[in-house]
Amino acid sequence: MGAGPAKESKTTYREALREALRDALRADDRVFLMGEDVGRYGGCFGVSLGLLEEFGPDRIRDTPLSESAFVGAGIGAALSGMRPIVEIMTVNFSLLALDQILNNAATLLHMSGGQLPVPLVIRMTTGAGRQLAAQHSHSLEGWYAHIPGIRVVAPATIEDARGMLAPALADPDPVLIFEHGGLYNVSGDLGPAAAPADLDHAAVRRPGTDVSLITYGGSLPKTLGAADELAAEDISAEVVDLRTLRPLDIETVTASVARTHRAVVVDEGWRTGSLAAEVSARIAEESLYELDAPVERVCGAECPMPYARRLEEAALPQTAGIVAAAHRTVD
Amino acid sequence: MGAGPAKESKTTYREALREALRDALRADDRVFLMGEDVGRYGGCFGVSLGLLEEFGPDRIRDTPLSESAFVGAGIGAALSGMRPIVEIMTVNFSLLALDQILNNAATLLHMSGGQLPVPLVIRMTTGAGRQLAAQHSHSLEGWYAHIPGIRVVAPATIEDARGMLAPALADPDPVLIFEHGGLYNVSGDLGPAAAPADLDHAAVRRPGTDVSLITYGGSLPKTLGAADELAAEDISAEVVDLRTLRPLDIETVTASVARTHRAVVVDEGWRTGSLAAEVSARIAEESLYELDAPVERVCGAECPMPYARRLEEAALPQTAGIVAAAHRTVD
Amino acid sequence: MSPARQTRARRPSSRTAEAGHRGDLLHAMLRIRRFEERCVELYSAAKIRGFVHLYIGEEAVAVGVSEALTPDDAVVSTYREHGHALARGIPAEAVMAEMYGRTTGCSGGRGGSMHLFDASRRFYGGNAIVAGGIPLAAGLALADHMRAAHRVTCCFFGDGAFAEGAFHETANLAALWGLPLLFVCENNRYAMGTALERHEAQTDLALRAASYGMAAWAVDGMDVEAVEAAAHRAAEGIRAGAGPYFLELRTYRFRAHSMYDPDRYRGKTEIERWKAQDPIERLMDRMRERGELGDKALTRLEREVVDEVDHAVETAEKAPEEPTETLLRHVTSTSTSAEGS
Amino acid sequence: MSPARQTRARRPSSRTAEAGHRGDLLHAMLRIRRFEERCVELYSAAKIRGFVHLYIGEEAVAVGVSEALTPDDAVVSTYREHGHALARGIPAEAVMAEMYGRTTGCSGGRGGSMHLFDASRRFYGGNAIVAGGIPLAAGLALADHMRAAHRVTCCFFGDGAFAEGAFHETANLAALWGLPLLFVCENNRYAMGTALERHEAQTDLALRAASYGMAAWAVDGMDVEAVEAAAHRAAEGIRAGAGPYFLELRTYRFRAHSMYDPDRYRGKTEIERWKAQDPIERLMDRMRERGELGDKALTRLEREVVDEVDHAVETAEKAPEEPTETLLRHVTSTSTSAEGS
Ligand SMILES: Cc1ncc(C[n+]2csc(CCOP(=O)(O)OP(=O)(O)O)c2C)c(N)n1
Ligand SMILES: Cc1ncc(C[n+]2csc(CCOP(=O)(O)OP(=O)(O)O)c2C)c(N)n1
Ligand SMILES: [Mg+2]
Ligand SMILES: [Mg+2]
Repeated sequence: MGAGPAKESKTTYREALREALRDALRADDRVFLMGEDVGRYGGCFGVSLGLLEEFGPDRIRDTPLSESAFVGAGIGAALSGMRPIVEIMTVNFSLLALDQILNNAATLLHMSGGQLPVPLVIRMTTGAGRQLAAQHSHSLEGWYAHIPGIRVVAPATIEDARGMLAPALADPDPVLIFEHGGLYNVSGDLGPAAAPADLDHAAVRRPGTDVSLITYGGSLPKTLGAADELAAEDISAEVVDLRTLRPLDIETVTASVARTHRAVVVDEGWRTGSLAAEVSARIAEESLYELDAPVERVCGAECPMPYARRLEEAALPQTAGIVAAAHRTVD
Repeated sequence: MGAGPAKESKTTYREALREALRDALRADDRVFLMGEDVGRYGGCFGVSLGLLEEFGPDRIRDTPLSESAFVGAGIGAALSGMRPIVEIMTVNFSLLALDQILNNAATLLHMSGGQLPVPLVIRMTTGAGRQLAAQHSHSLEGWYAHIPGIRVVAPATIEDARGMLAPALADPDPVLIFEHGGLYNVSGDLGPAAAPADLDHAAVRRPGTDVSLITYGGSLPKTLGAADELAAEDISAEVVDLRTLRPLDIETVTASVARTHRAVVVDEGWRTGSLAAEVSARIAEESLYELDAPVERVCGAECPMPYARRLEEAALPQTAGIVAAAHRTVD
Repeated sequence: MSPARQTRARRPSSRTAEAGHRGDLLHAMLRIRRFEERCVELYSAAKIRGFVHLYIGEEAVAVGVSEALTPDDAVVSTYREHGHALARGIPAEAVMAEMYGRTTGCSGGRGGSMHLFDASRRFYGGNAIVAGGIPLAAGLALADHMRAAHRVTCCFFGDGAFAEGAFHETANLAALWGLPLLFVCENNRYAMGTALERHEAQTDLALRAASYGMAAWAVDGMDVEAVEAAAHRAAEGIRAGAGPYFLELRTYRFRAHSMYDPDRYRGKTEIERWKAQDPIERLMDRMRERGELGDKALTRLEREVVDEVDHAVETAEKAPEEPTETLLRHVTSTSTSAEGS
Repeated sequence: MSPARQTRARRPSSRTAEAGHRGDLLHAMLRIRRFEERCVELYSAAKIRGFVHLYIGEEAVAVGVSEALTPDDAVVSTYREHGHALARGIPAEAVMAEMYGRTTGCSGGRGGSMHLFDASRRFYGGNAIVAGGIPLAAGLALADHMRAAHRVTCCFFGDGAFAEGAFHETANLAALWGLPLLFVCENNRYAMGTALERHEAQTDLALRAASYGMAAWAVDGMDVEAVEAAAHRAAEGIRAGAGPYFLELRTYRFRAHSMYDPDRYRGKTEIERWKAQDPIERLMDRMRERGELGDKALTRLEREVVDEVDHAVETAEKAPEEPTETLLRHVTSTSTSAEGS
């Protein structure tokens, strides 16, 4: 199960996450995984399957349905020298722990005058696209990216799924990892070295010259698809994967826009007040005179997510919409 | 206590809020006020003082410390035909009820296919400036303005404090009212007619021609102060008060920018992912060719709010900073 | 005390009426069972999507409790709510169409399996945040309390929800204010893959609830008549102004948590032991013993139920899908196709 | 059972040692009392700002409980925490400087009255979200539990916090996992202006806590020796691996909730009745009866305490303020003056 680090092999995003967990648990006995159904059940999306057998119930710790308590417990354990990885099943339930995340995890270091770093990692599934309807389809990464004192990352590739956990655990401050539910089954090749990912920089996933498509997480495959379609029309799109949503690596973004002079930001979250708004604002604020067209945003429709398939598709960024937005910037 | 509607008289923001509550409670017996210490104590900031005596403990209903339960109870009561006004002491504690607000109040209408409107009003105090430190100084209006299905308003003047509640109660959907803690003691004259405020439009609080200063809530007085200072330097600043943060009246903003060609957005919230980011993005997206300079944002520093007075002042938008930002746009 | 002894049987006017009533209970349970069995097929055929949580094995709870409610009462449910919705009287077509995502669904196709609504029957959903519906139920009850309406709000939730803060905050509020609220805890011994003993320090949930000062007791949730009797007793107390009641229904789900669940966390023998308590079988046995259920009658009943489900599937298949143009309708009460909030 | 009979007196080796210990308890309580009385003056003089919550009347709780803790144990507190901080051994200067917002404050001036911290003393603050510190305390205890460290985490909170979901979730977690956690509920009968009877359905909080299956009892929180004995018993149980304990300390705040509170919601007679139970007076009476406290000794004690407070004020007055240039330091561990996170 899972891809060993020995040689390049076919693996999935889910397995890559699992291998990263296994490595971390083997490497440091202060590390433990805690959350609802991470143990016996194997994780609600199967990410931690098999870890209970290897590491036991103390370190693969099933919790009651008590998001506030077990996230808070993760904070306390981190304060006391452990390296907890807390899994909140999905971002939808993270609201129940948001007070703990904002008012404790993100705040204790500053509020205590530097005495209390919180080396905590919180993982959660995010996003829509599987007809799970209004209460199970949120994309609230933008909210978390608003909070000073934490780092927010969104692995969009198998490499990042494999490589982001180790540096997240090495970070002395809280790191939130957003795994998009639509990516778990994505499979591909993983290089032999389980190299830690660079949590400070965005990545240009595809170079281009005519327009910058800026995105992250679950929207990356759609955006790469849009770049393919644009290429067929001789429009060269550069695709930037933000990867780390806080702190934003805006330099990589503005450098791209300095090359292309046009930008489309793709973000599954609701448009108003989205992370895409911040990116759009930063581009215009810092690169106003580089822009040959207004920045475009392709975001989630401003409505609770409907169950019906067609409506859900219409509510989410799709390749066609990204292509159309790119056209608006170059036309 | 409080300003009667009979003739223009000196009153405070706090009294104006109280008179609006009194009117609403008198006008409609489906209306009731519920929250921690709204009754016996008179409201943590004294807004509801005296209402218990007039309306009794059933309609001025003290609750236990249970933000999730009593906000949810407000939603249920609204579903059942009441017109609850729920007071969450401050926005800082509203995180404990955010799941109820997002996943129930804002969502039930759409998710039920239009069957279940939620005519609920939620009031809360927001903002910093009184040395209340990291956990009592949040400005999270921007987060709430991200949520489809609710209306978010921020009375910045005594008139709006007096006039926003009635239309909020008349709205068939949830309305959140953010009262800035720094405004309660502001006093001034209130016109004789207790006219309902216009919840659909931003207001130009001061006309000008050189730069648009766009703000809301507790930052309005500082922004008006900055306009005064700028006027002394012969820079004519237009001040726009957003008033309603969702849905944003962006037309009034872009119309102002079309006149001035320069914009400064002032917002107490942390800069990254702030409401100011949305406003800045919208201006650049919709009025790119009108802009003679990049939009400037004057926001809260990206740190938990420190207690020490000097540090708190440095962490918040101040008149001098607004003036400096305006200078950057016109220089 | 055994659950059976804790409950008080109603006294119907005649033996025939009692037998007829048992027939109704059987019908109601069979209807849910067959409906959901069809859902499994339809899910495999990809006609239904999203998360689907089956109630199979727990039918006695929804059916027994619903018997104690009047149309004027209110119901708040969970994501495992097909049984609650059907027992509340929402037509099978409307529920099936909802799972098909059609406009004729009871939520207009917007909700799916986890979000069934019917305002006309005071069925307030369908909540997929565990314990998220409980505070809302207190609000419905509060409205009745303030208007002195002698109505009951019935709130279903699971043993897992008992660990959530929202339940405890609401239990205190309801007991403190004496709200006309019926807490119905469906203790099926698992929160997803986590057994009760591994998520609750004190597994006697009725005892815990009683510590709030409200009437609370446990009932055999596999015996529909026992459930009904307990629910009647509780509803009567609530209507009489005695404040909230808490019923712990000891039950079991025969299927996995959801269609995604490989069900690795519990043993086959445990499942078999509980299947021997199948509430439908138990009621049928009782009726047969009393000579209340002949083979013919049962065949007729099965036919009736299957016909209803068939019809529901047929109409759902033919029902229209919502055009994407109206996506933003109902975001706010005034939002139309063209604009959102 | 009366609180006095529930507690088990320790057996010191000699009468003198016992008397000496009582002297220490008196000193510790007086120190908190005089410190806070000075805070009132300094608040009026606008030297201290923000929200300030006084502990006056409740000193026996912090002092008695702290006696049962070792330096290796951990403490999690609330916004009403001057007493907890001082009893934990944080120097009065460091606390006073914090309230002055100076860099020499125990939180570097960033926290103020509500956010006192001292990592070296394992004092984890100072939390201004009611019940917000409780889950965090469970995590500190969990770390010890996993490392088999025989340490206690002591978590202070009020009666009002008992209504919050976070408390209930944590109580279940702690009892379920057998965490070495001491819940110290300071039941001062009010959550701000809301009396216990108006915020709790069941006002016997120890009874409620016991329903989680943990040892729990109520103690006279105005009798420092009773508090100490109870805390010792609980801490011993925790160290022996018996899991969490819950103590309900029945106490009263003599002053308003905060400096802003006009205290309109309770009667003068009620306050006077409780003032007659002043824990400092009670201990002094007891010592006088036993001939353990002479006028001279008391004067010396008062002098000592006042000197310490004077000194704290003097040093705070002279201490430096942080320059605004370093505002963003400590936002993250790597953030410096120039950048935030
Ligand atoms: C707040 C929250 N946390 C987690 C989940 C994921 N989840 C859905 S159902 C479930 C188990 C709930 O168990 P229980 O309350 O016993 O109800 P049952 O499914 O057994 O009927 C979990 C963990 C959720 N929907 N909401
Ligand atoms: C979650 C939350 N809600 C409300 C408040 C406002 N508030 C501060 S203290 C307090 C009363 C708390 O009472 P209790 O827990 O009994 O502690 P006490 O103040 O009596 O020591 C309230 C309502 C808060 N700080 N946090
Ligand atoms: Mg269950
Ligand atoms: Mg109290």
